[in-house]
Amino acid sequence: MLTTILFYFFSTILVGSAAGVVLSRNPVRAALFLVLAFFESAVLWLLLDAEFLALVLVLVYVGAVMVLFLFVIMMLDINVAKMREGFTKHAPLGAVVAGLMIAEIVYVVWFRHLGITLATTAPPLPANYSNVHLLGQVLYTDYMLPFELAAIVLLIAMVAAISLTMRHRTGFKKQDISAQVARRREDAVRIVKVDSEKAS
Amino acid sequence: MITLPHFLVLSGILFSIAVAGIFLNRKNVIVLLMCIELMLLAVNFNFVAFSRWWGDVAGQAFVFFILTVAAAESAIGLAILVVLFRERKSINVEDLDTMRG
Amino acid sequence: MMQNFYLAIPLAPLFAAILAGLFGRLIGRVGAHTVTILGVGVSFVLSLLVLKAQALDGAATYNAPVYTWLVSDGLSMQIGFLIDHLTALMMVVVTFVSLMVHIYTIGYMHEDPGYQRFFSYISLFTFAMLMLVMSNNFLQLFFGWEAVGLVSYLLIGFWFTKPSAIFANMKAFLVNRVGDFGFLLGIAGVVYYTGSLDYLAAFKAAPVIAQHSMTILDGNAWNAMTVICICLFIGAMGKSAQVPLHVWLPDSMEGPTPISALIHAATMVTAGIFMVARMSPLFELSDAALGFVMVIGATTALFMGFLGIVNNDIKRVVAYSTLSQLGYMTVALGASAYGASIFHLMTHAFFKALLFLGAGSVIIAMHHEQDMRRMGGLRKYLPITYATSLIGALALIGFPGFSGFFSKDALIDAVGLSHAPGAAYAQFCVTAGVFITAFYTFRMIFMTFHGQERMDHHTREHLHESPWVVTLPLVLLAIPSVLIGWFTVGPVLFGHYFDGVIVVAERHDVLRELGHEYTTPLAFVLEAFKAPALYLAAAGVASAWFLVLKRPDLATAISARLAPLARVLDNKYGFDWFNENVLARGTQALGKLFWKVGDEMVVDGVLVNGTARSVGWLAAVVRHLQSGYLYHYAFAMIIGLAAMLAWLLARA
Amino acid sequence: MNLPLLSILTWLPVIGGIVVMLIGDRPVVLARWVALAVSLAALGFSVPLWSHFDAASAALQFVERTAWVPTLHSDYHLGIDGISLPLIVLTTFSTVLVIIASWSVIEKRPSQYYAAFLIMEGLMVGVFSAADALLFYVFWEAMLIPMFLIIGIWGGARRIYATIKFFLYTFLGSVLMLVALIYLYLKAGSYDLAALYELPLSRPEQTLIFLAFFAAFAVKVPMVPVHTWLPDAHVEAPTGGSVILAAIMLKMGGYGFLRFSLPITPDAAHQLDWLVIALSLIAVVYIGLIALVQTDMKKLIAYSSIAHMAFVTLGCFVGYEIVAVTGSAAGETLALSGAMVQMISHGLVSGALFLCVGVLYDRLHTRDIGAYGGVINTMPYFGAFMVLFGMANAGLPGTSGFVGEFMIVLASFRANFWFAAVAALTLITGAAYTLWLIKRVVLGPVANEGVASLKDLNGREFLVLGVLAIAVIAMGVYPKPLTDVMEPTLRHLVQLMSVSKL
Amino acid sequence: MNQILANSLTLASPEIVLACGASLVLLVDAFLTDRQRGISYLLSMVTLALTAVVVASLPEGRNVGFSGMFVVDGVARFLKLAACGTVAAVLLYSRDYLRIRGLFRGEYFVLALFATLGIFVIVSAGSLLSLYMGIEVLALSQYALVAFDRDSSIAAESAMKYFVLGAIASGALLYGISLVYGVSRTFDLAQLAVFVQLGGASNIGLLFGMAFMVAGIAFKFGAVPFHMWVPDVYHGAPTSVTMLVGSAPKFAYFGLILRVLGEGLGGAVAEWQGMLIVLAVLSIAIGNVVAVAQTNLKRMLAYSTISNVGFILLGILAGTSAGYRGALFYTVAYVLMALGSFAMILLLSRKGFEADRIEDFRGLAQHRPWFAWMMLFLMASTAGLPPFVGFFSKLYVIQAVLDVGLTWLAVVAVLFSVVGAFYYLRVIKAMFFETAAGEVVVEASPSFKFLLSLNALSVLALGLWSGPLSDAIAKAFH
Repeated sequence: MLTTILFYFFSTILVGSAAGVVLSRNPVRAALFLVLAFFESAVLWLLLDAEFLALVLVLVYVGAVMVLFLFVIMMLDINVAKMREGFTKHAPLGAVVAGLMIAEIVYVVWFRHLGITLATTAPPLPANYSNVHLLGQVLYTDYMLPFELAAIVLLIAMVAAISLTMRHRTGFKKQDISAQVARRREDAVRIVKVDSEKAS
Repeated sequence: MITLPHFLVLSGILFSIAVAGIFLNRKNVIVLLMCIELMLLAVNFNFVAFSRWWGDVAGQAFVFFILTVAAAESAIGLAILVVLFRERKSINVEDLDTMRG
Repeated sequence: MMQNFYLAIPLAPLFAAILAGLFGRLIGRVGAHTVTILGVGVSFVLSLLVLKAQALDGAATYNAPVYTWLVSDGLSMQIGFLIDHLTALMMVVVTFVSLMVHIYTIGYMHEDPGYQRFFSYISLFTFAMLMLVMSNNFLQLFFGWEAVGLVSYLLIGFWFTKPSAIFANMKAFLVNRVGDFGFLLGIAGVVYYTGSLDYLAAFKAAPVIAQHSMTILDGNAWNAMTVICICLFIGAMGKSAQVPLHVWLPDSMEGPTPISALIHAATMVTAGIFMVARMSPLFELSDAALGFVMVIGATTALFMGFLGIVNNDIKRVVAYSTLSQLGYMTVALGASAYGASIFHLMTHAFFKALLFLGAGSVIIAMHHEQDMRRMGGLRKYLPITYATSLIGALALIGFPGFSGFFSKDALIDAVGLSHAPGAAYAQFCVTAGVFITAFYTFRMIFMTFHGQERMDHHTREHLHESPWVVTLPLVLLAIPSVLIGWFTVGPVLFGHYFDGVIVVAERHDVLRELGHEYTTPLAFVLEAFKAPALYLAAAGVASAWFLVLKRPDLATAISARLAPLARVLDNKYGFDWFNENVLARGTQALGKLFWKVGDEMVVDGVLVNGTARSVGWLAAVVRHLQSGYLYHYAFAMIIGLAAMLAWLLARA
Repeated sequence: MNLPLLSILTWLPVIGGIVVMLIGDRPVVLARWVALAVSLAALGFSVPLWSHFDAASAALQFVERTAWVPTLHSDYHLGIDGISLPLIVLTTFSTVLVIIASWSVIEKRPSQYYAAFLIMEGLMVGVFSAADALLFYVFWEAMLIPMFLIIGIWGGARRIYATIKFFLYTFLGSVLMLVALIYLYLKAGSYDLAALYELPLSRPEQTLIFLAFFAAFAVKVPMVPVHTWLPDAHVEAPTGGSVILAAIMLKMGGYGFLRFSLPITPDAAHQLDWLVIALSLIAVVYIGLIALVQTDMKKLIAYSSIAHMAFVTLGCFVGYEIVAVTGSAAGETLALSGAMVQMISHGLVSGALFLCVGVLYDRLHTRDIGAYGGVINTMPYFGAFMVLFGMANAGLPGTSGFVGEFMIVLASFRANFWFAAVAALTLITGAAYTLWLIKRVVLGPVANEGVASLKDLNGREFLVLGVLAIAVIAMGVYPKPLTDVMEPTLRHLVQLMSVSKL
Repeated sequence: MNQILANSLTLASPEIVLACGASLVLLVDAFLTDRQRGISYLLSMVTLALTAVVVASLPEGRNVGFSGMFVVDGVARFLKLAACGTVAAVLLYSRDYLRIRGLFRGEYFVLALFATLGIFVIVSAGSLLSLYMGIEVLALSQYALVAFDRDSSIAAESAMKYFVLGAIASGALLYGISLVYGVSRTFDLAQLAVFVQLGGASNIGLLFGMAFMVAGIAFKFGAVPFHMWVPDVYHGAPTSVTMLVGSAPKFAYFGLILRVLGEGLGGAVAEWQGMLIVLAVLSIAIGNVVAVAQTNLKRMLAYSTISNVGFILLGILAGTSAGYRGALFYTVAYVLMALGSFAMILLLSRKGFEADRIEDFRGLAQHRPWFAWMMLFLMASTAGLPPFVGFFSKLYVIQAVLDVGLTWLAVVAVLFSVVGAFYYLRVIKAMFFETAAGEVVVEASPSFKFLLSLNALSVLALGLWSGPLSDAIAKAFH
């Protein structure tokens, strides 16, 4: 009963915040709605006994990804005043299509139960159930290949992000220690014979 | 009583909102990126719910990878966004129409 | 051995033609006429030998192939010769007239730059005509048929810078092609029913054809023989210039005069007559076809004669006379009096060639003036021409004793005895035609050679008789024009000359009926005085004299009084008008319509370019979907996805 | 003689063409002579082909066979019978003439011009000798490219429209044939033509396959109403292109009917023969009338080609009606033979006429009939040739043009009086448009200064036209050698046509 | 280390070599000056060559590793070799282009190699999870590559479009995977196949998920209506990147569709066939029709790609082994032709001039007849004319379609290919029938010219003699 209330409570907020992401005019506000949505999701995942993922969601998404979003929004210095209402006259049509999608999904999962027999409640968990433990066990064994690939995905993201955004600006002064160390006298000092008598 | 279809419907609604957000939003590219995150979140709901109901850890493992990839994806998406902004001084979706036809 | 002998007859002129045509510049003018005259001369002599062998020595009919043209599907198409009495007669006529024309040409064309070419053509014509008459099968007949048409085309357009000439030659060819169209169908029919192109094989199987019927239009079953014979006769109508395919012949006078004599009077135009006679075993099996032949012939005989009355061009008068005489021959064919027809063909060849060459001689003397209204009184300047022309004219009107008399009189009698459909009409036409013939012939003679001299001064000063090469053929042609009837009427017409060659059904055999009364040529001549034809002819001559020489003013008055009729005659019954304005213009308009509307608008415009345009249009429209806007792209994807899902759910 | 003659005839010109292209235009003389040498060599190799051909047999001869695409069970399988042989010889013959005729006329990239024709020659020989359906199709389609270039590069003012139209038209037709061929392959398990001949097919299958084939061949022939590419292509193509197009490419349509439609789908061919016959007869009249009103010489000849090719299609299909009406096959071979003869003859005659137009065009650079008149005054030899070929075009006995028409009229009379009657109308229409053309162009007084300045044929032109004239007359006077070669094959074809595959 | 892991690692040795090579390039490149970038290039080429050697030396037959997530069979080996070769060709082709435009940077090679790795993983995927990871490795590399020219505004725009739409497609794919997983309780393709065989084919949940997956796959291929990114990305990306995006990944997508629909959901062929028919028909129709209206060659080739994808789908949708073989043949042929076509654009482009409009090819036959002929070969082949390989590829897929009784589909396909022929002809027309506006400059290196000629001639050679290629493909499927 409690789970039911919790589910409806949090899922309502989740849907609301999701709608907020889509509907808000200000990107900062949208990002904050998204943060809220992540939080709600984490709670709901806890209801599903997925503690590890719930925590990862909060830590990685709220802690890292959303901060990155906000950082970019700030950095790009978008003129919020110019960000007027984003919907156009075709919005109703879009809403119809979205509604159709929802209807189709609801039809299949709610009325047709995906065509299989679904247990009404989730099966009970074993006594010594540990979500983190279980995940940890499979990640480095059965899921070794995707795990390595995940590493590569991150590497690609890194390479891509750096190569796309890093620029060698001209007129940019930086210290090059090896160059300083490798400096020789000949490079710096030029000995010039000066005819003193003709000076002045 | 909360059954599996409850979660699935919730995820379906989230998914649809996210999708609708992408084509309803006509102004800001960065919101599109957020919608994508939302969409992946909806998918994750499915996996987590199935994983719980079937007592199978594989679903959660999949979510783990999705989260990783989604993070990487955001990084690249934002990088492209930055490049785009540098070139166009705008991240307005309606300005992304130099190529058409 | 015999084959080589027969082969030499057509090949000699062919060889001469090639020599004169391809190497004309090399052998020069003299060379050209020498070699061609030699070639035709050889043919003539050999033809005479053939005639002698056939007619006097009783040589057997020769029928053998020369070579196989092609064999397909068991149908063997060959080139070969059938030499019998009919052929032999035709060969002699053809080669003799041709020889005369060759000689005459030396004089007539001596100033023309196309001298060698001309000789080449007429020799080539001789070859083609010989191939036609000597053929033993339909293929070769058709070959010769078209070949003479080709040479006729080339010769009418001999003066190719003359617009009227090149119009006339095209007209001639096309009108003949209309005839050939029917002819070809007739041949196809013969082959279909008899399975052979060979004359004798086909004739043997002919009764089979008559048992078949064909459905040409729904509900009408026609006797196959009738269809085939009419088709064949349409071919003859073209070549022998029967109404309504006669229109080319008067125009063909645009060619040099020797050609008019050779091709358009004596030989080629009679090919149709010859062909029908040759096909007598077929025609005899269809009364309907014979009736058709007779009516067409009768119409031609009378109505073309009328046109001779109103014409003032000396050659055209002769040309209309030719038309009319061809009508006579055709009538005889329709009456199953094939012998009479061929007989008239022969006599006509001599006297009509004579008349044409005589007219040519006048034309030379008048410096290529052909209008009789500018002539008159030429008798004293051109005595030989006058004398020979007069002989020709008398022969033409059937003056007793002249060759034309025998043939025409027999012909009229034969028609009188015929019971074929339309015989009464035909009899009227041919009888009335006698008067008309006499009238226009002597109108021509009187206008040209008698009366006051209407030519201008300059021309008159230069008037003199033509050179011997011109007059010699006139004389040589005049002799048979006078005499030939006496010798031949008995055997050819009433004897057994054509037995086994020309087949006449018992009930059609008018000539045999006539033959019962025949005794001697002299009796035949005297007999004529009992018949109306002679008096009609006399009346014709008298009227001509009266209206041309005695009271020329009356002629004008009459034509003024009968203005509508005169106009009809002046317009030649409107055939030319119809052909040019309705047929020619109509087909052109139809062609333009098909082209502009059918091809360019419908096929190209709508179907071809229309498809291309609609693809282009579609591309332009679909292109707009690629708007460049991200949300449209996403929207398209989602719609696609939603549609796929919906489709799936609808199925499940 | 154990040489792979067919391979030589196919590939020698192709390789020769590539060599000529590589030689390039510097020096042109070399490219030209090499091109001539190659084409003469090909003609030379077709001599033993004819002399060693066993005319009494209907079987494929000079067979070469090796595996080609094993996964598709398609072989490099060449072989000829009585249908192919004359067409191959016509191909090698025409190519030589085209190369001589364009000896000094082409100024733009001449080596590529010669190369294109040589390559075409090889591919055309390939089409006529392929005994494997896939191989056939490859040759068939490959030919489009060189022709596309020939018209597009060396053509007239509207060449691009014309060549694209030509290409897409024919391509559209042939892709449907491809579908049919694949379908047949799936049923028969092989692309071998002999296997396809034996393959039983239901009526609906046959009908669809027949229509697919029909799309390809009818466009190529071309038949009304899919003929409109031809006038454009002919008008815009350079002289050589027109000659090859008329002399050989159109024949491929007729060849296709004989090689594919009739033996593979005999029942459908029987069922739908009315369509082909009706279209053929319509073409005789409709196209004949259109030809009459043309003002462009090439267009006129192009339209006349369509009308003449209608005889070919009539001859190919009238056989079924003959059997239906008379109950015997007598006349079928005659009709087919007539169709073949008509193809060869049309190849010679229309080729010659296009060359004649080319001769005039090279001098005055216009094909407008109105710009000429009285050409014979200044060009007597040319005029003589033109009249001769005109007469052949009008089907005058004694020229090749007559033979095929005669045979087909004789045969179609067996089926129906009206078939023969309408077909025979060509005697009138054909003569009308041809003679009117001659009247306006060749005869008459010298029309203008352009005509007055004309020079008569040079030796090269005389040679080309002379050779064609001899061929035209020889074929008209003695066609037996030609028909004898084809007869057994066509008889065999009639057998194939008469056996139901249901 | 246990034996199983050792086996798995052996099977994955090409991927390991590739990943190490890519990392090495990344590392080495950091220490190179701009003039020494050639070393990165060489290293990349060496890596690809090594990888290819390792692939070739993999054990025969079907081998499974990493708990079923990794499959090495004949098709995988074939596709990997093909991908290696293609990427190497792309790198060679793009060297001068990149150098001239200041894009000759190590990251390009690193990303290209990672993209190759993604292709490898996809074609070897034994589970939906590894499939997904492979897709993302490939996709992320491609996003970055498209935006690689940071000074190009259209490149950034197209990258953004590609990224957003690609993410949606990924989302759809994942959603589909989640439903399939929810119904079948497995990610493993082999087990999924068993599930489908045992009656899962009629399960609505499975089919629903399948539809989402098909949408995702269709996006990757660029099938209508999921094709919208294709023209813009092909157009906007630097030509060398377009070439990469337009070539090697097609092998991966072929592998993707083969693994998912052919192997995993092979039992449900009757269900996905209908969807693919619609996609194929729309792709062929719209691709060919809209291409007609293009003036930009890259864009035109993009639409051409869309139509060709339709043809590849024809082979797939037959659902027979002959169909898959035909589709693979088609893919190989298409990649060859696409490589050559883009290489032609690269050939003519120079600094400040992209040569990507059709009119830029005007008069090529006069100035550079050899390359005009090469382009003619490529265009004619893409149009499906014999005797080029493009004809045979179309032949195979149409044959596959006819074999399953979809005659109308074959007819529609060939009819639209006639429309398609029109725009290829336009290129030929520009080259052969029109005259150049100015000088036609070709600055390419000899190796470029050689490879291009080889590429174009192979299009002809494989047409005249397609036996070896079709044999190799048949062997791969054996």
